[in-house]
Amino acid sequence: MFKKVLIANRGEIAVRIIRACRELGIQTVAVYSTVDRTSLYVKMADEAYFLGGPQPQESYLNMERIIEIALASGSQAIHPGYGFLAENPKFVKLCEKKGIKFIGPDSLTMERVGNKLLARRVVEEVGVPIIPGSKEAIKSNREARDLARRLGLPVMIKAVFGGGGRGLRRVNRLKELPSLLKVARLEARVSFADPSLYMEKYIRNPKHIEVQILADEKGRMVHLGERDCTIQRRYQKLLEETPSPAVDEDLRNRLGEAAIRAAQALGYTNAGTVEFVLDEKKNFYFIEINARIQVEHSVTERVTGIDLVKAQMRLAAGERLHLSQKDVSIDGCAMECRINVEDPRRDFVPSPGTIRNLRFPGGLGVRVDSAIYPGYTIPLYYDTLIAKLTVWGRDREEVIGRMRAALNEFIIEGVKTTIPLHKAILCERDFQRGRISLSFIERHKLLKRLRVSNRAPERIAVIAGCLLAYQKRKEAGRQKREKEISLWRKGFSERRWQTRLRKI
Amino acid sequence: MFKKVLIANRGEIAVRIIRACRELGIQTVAVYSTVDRTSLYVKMADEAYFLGGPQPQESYLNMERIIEIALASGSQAIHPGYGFLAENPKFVKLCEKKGIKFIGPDSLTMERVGNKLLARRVVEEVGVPIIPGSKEAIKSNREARDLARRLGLPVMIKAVFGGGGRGLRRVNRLKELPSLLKVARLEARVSFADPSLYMEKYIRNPKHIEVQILADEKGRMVHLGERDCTIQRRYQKLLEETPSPAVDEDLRNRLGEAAIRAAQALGYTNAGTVEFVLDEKKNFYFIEINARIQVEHSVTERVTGIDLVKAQMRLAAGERLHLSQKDVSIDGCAMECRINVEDPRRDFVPSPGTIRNLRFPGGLGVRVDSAIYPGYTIPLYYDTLIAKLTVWGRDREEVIGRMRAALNEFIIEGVKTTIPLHKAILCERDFQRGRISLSFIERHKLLKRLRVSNRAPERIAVIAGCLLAYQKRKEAGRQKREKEISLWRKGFSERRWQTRLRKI
Amino acid sequence: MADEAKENMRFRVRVNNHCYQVEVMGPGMVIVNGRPYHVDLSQDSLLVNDRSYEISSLKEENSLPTLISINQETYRLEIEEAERVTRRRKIERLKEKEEGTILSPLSGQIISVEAREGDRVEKNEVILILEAMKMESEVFSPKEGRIKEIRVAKGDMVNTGDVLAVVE
Amino acid sequence: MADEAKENMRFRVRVNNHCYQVEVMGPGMVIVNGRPYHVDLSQDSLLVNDRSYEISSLKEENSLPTLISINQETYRLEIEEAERVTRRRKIERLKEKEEGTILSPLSGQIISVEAREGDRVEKNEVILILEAMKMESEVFSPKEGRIKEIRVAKGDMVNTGDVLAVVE
Repeated sequence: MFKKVLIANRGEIAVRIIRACRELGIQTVAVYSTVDRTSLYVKMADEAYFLGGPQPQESYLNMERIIEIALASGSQAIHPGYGFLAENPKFVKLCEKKGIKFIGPDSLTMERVGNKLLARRVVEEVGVPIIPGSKEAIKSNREARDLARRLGLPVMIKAVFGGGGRGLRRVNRLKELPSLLKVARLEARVSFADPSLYMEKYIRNPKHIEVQILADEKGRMVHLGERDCTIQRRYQKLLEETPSPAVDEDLRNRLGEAAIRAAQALGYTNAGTVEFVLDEKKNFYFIEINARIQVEHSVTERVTGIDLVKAQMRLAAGERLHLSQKDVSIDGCAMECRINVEDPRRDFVPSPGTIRNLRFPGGLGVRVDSAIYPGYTIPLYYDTLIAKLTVWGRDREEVIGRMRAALNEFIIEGVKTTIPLHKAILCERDFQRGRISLSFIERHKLLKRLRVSNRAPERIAVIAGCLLAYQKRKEAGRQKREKEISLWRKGFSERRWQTRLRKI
Repeated sequence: MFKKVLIANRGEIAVRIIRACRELGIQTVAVYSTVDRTSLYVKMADEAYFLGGPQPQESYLNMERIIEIALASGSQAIHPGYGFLAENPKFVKLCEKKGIKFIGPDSLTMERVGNKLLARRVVEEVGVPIIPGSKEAIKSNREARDLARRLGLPVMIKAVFGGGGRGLRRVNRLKELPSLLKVARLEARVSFADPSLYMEKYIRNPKHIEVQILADEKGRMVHLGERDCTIQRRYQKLLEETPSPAVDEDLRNRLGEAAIRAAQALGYTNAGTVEFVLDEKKNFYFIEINARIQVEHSVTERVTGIDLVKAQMRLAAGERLHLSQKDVSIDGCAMECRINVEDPRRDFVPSPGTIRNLRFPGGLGVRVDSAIYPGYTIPLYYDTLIAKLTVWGRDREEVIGRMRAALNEFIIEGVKTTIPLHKAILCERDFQRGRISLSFIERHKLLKRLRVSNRAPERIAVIAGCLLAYQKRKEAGRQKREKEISLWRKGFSERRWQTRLRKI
Repeated sequence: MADEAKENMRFRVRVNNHCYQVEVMGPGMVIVNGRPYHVDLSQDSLLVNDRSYEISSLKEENSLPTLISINQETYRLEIEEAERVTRRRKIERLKEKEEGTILSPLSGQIISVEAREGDRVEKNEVILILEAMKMESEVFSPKEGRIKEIRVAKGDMVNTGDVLAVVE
Repeated sequence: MADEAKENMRFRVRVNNHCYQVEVMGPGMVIVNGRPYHVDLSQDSLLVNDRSYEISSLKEENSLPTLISINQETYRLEIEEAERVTRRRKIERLKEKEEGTILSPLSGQIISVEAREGDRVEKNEVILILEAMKMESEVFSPKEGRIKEIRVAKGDMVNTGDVLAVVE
């Protein structure tokens, strides 16, 4: 096992990785930008090195500097977390060149899975269903128009090297096609340094299902069941759960087999996620492989009992995968709510700021992963995820009840968060019955309803405010009075003094 | 199900019960003494009523006042937690008389299990092994001497209505017997309002094993496996785990069957714990039934997935036990460390005080149950338990690694706690191998070693202290300088003013 | 001394466009719109007729409005002692004149300034673009007029409520 | 001004009967017993030669000793600027006279006072009994002598370090 690992990330995932390292007795090296100097993960790490300015380009994307620190600190491996350099084949290649183990797949695999079009072709060859669409990158508007006609509208335009919802456009009418291609191409160029696009048929009312896999470097592989990530807003995941209410034992097995077949075809190693969409008839289609640990890995950890970050370390250190598929069992249900500093009542505007008051929920089946603490100022430069609340229960009903109780117990003051939105989602009958889709938030007009909800204790706020004002005034009055009394006493003692003087 | 429940307790167990109620949609009524007005459970409850002064007699033991509040608030049931009135048959009888459901066994059962000598006789009749000893309460010194001779020294003297280590004495030599009987009798009279004593043979190098049971009011019963509570200091439990490293599948089944047979013989209902000692030859002997939820219930919850406090509520509301024995399975291992405000380096002297800085550990498999928060002042009047840290792992080795990491992450400042002792226990080879006994702490001289351990970062403290002193001096210097500059500027501007005046 | 002798104190509170008349009779009793409540405020724990609430006051200063948070919901209270209401009216009139002031809606970095001092602008025309946490926000003119002043430049960091520009 | 102009500052630190000579060269460099360390203190985060520690200082006042906590371990530091060491020596001599003062070893309630003012006591004779959190603690005389003063009575609440009695 590694003796020392550098964590090329920040925030809650850096804390998560430090926890896994501590259990394994691995020394940790944190790196930080100017604004992360007093972050929790910096305090928790064994060593910490300065990276650069707050902009990601200056710090967490600064490959050369990170490699330099890894070498100087004697780190044998780098864990990239998610985001930043986690899926960058150039960085993986650089690590390989310098003899540092990158905790994840090797650079060739990273390149293969990063090219979504190539991945589609490879997995289709081994019989995994893909969404009907492009064989090659789109070359011209005319070719795109022909393909769109053939597939039938609406269609989706996607970036060949894309991810995270960028470069993604839905085309409803043919005449929008040229302008949307232009916009998507621009976005792809800016975000992924490559403007290539491809096209897929649009799946109506889809569910977003992904399968967690673990693979060792000898090609042994297991899947750890699915996660349902269908509750999203503008392609950003909000809430994830496992098992999916849409997946039964048979479908789970078929999804798992397809995931393993796809991953094996691409020569995948370490932990990864195979993403699928599920249509209304429960047909599933491969979308892509995410070659990293994902935010929502915690739900899989809870129902399988497998520590995925520890598994990543072990697999990267060349250990054999000790699990076979029959060792994997799913115990109960788990759900994760992403707590972001965004104001769901004001169009999800980011709400950075200083944490004034903080209390995490606790007790049976409740897990919090977070890097915030009272007095911590959330920097403006990075993403808005500040805590993950993962809850377990024997069945989905128990999970929902426990999650609601945990959300009600969660106190974060000083910033606006997505907690009220999660409460609203959990209250919806359709959610409770598992009737969800990608458009769940919009369809149930949750955001509109949020604006007026929860106003019951207004009168209590009025009482609290007036009592505080009253206390303040009384206190001011008391101080004034005390001052008067002390002045009066002083005068009195001075008078006494004068009297004495006269007596002598 | 109940609509409203009064919680006749305080601290972490009150918080635990509120969480269970919130999940079930039950309104909660807290009661508080003067010093608990701003306790966490008071803030979390839906309603809160003042009980009386800080002494338990004035507040949490004040039966009439509690019943009065239950009636006034419209509470249908009372959850007693542990300690205080949890096992008091008089209180249970009072609840029954006033038509309030006591969440626990009825008053007759409570009386039966409270009389340890009676319980011994009843369970012996149904074939559960008991420790050789008294049939009746000790009547005279001579009778005691004869029995001690027959049993063979050492013997244990116990209080008939005892519990919690009070009224307990070990007799090594016959000539000590009269004086020890006198002391124990006095202690029993003060603690349990009854001086009756009985005698048992002393089991050498015993392990303390208890079995959790659940029983509905129709007599259906399951056991949820054992807990090993062998790590104690002066009969006070420090660390508990399940499964016990001393218990295999076969012994677990036999212990479980014996526990159910004993509980059924006593007509037991609701959640309870059947206590056994296990000798070096793995013979087990019944000791008593604890008719309450126990501090260490969290480890059983984690490996069985059963929420014991929710189960208590459901069983008390007359629901049928929906589990059969084959539905109960044990998943992995769980361990609990009791975090007490006691200084293990100073003979466990209580260390009440104000919590200055607080950070709970988090992440996979880590549960914290606590009622403390930053700024909270721990009152002097109640017990020293301030937090329970429960950790799960796939196997005992993973639990130990994770618990050590969690203890290292736990920050409590302002009071001394047992955290350093737990760290020392977990580092012991013998503990890691499961070689434990009631005298583990003494035998391994852990307390002595604690006093000198962990001194590595002394030089870091020196650096930190000097840097702070340096900052303070610099800051003072800066302020002084600024004042000088501002005075100088003021002088300058006044001079300029004078110059101008002359010019005119 | 007369002011401190009388125990009760009257307030007028505005919150979410609702108006409350409040009389605090002492630390244990409050009358809101004529209805009495038994109260007990101890640190951040408030009991109202034995119901328990955890409150926090986000602004310690004397300045209005007071921000009170209960169950993660924050309320902006405008609290005035009853006698001070008339003085407030005057201040309000002064404030209205300033309605052309554009305040920053969030904390972030100015990534672009789209107008210059002296420009004529339409209502809802983009004046500046802000970025925070990977998202861009456009800031619009609140009315038609002339840009009198732009107080920030590209690259500046601003906080919520900072004055960005003034339209007259 | 001369005092502020020089950047370095010298301290003498006693902790657990160990003694350290420390020279702070500036906010980024400290020399301890002749060995240099690169340091960076930012709020409660301290980096020493790139190793990361979370520290907290439990006493904010200027008074000695300073309590520094690292990894749940608390250190009592007696820090003095090098020039002040001689002055301390004098104060120490004064303190020794007070060794008959009995301080409370913990916070709790006096449940019994076993001696009276004027009594002659042996060394380790019980003077008082304290109770805290269900446990009793006996407080002994530190030396043979006469009880000059008992400052508490049965039922009093006391804090750690309070003077309970004086033996002369």
